[in-house]
Amino acid sequence: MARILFFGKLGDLAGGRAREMALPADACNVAGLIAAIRESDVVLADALEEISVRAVVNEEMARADTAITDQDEIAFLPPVSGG
Amino acid sequence: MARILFFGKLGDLAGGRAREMALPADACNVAGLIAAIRESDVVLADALEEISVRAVVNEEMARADTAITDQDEIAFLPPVSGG
Amino acid sequence: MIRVSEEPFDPGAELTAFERAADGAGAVASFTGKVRARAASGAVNTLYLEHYPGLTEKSIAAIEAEARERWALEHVNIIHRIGRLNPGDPIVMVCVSSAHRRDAFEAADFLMDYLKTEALFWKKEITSGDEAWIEPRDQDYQDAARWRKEK
Amino acid sequence: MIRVSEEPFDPGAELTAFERAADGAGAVASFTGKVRARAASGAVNTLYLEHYPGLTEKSIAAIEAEARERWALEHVNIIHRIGRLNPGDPIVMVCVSSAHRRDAFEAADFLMDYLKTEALFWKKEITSGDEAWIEPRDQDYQDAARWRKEK
Repeated sequence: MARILFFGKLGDLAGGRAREMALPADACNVAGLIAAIRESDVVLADALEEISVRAVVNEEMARADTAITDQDEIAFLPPVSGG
Repeated sequence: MARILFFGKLGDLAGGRAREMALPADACNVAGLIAAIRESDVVLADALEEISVRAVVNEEMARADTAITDQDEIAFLPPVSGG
Repeated sequence: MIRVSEEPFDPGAELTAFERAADGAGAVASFTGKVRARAASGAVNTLYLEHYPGLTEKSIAAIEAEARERWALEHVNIIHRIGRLNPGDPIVMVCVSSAHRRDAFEAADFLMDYLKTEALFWKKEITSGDEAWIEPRDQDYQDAARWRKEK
Repeated sequence: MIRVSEEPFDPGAELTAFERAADGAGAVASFTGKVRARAASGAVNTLYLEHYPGLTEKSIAAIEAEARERWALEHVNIIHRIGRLNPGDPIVMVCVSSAHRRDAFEAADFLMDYLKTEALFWKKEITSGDEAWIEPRDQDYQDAARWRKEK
């Protein structure tokens, strides 16, 4: 099971900060994961594709074509606001 | 008696921070005071005339021609170094 | 020292501890950011701060490393609250020591600008009956951009 | 609050007191300057600081007034030691609170630059067997001059 993390407003949209998810066979990269999420939640998938949202795989910055597997932690980060 | 104050290195040169002094009749301004001091202490008078030394009369910035009397407090301030 | 914690902290006590550790430095600059009593909407303001455990600390360490490349620093402490905060609570504190004061001032200023725009925190403003995730203001991005132009 | 005193002070305790007074401010910046352990000559360094009672406090009040004209400040504390100081002793501390952080940072920076070059203090450096009155470094005058150009 891949572990998917949603931060900030994305967590509210996803109904939770973390989700365990068996990746479908065709969800072999970040774009594929978002496509899989889109099948059940169009609003969340749209939010994940916003230009300001960054994807992180195993704590490294990722892109749409970054490969992922069921062993990975994939996080989606909206714009930060510390301090 | 006028009260003369010497700060920083000027106090060391004058041999004390403060001096009570009856002003001579012709010492009616700051330049006259320095001239009177010069009669007994050329080194101190030279130091008081350095361009970087500011004169203050009764806590107000003064110039060479600022008038003074026996009731006044005259202070000589070398460059400051706080902080 | 980087500390991300739900525990409230006391800026004065933190400065005391920092000064003890930074013994010998000529200059110590500190900055504390606190929860404002009122949100932009005017209502009483509480905050909820979320972070990404592990990666948030790494993002702060990267900011500190960049500051140390730019200025001659001795000690650096960065403390950041997470979780639920009340009006007046300190959110963030940076303490920087250096031999000369320009380094400490500029580094503290830089650290705060980057903590606002680069560190991995997400902040929700909670007022009576409403809540909203906050994004950096344009001013925050402009503040951070100053450092790219200057050096 | 302006305090010129022979009494040693504790920066952490001063920040605690300041934060209590500055309750409600979003931003607090502080700076502490301390006696370096070694003078330029390399010898152990103690300092003797002299002031002009009354006029020194006025000169600091004028610096604070200028800062308040330039930035939107809430509370300002300026503490300056006089008399004999030992290595590691805090000499000067400024604390500034404001609604937004740029005001607090810039005002603290400005206050320090002007305290170095405009406030009425005279500082003697005492090392084993030698003593010398210190004048501001060129860098100090350049730091203070920045504020005349910028605004």
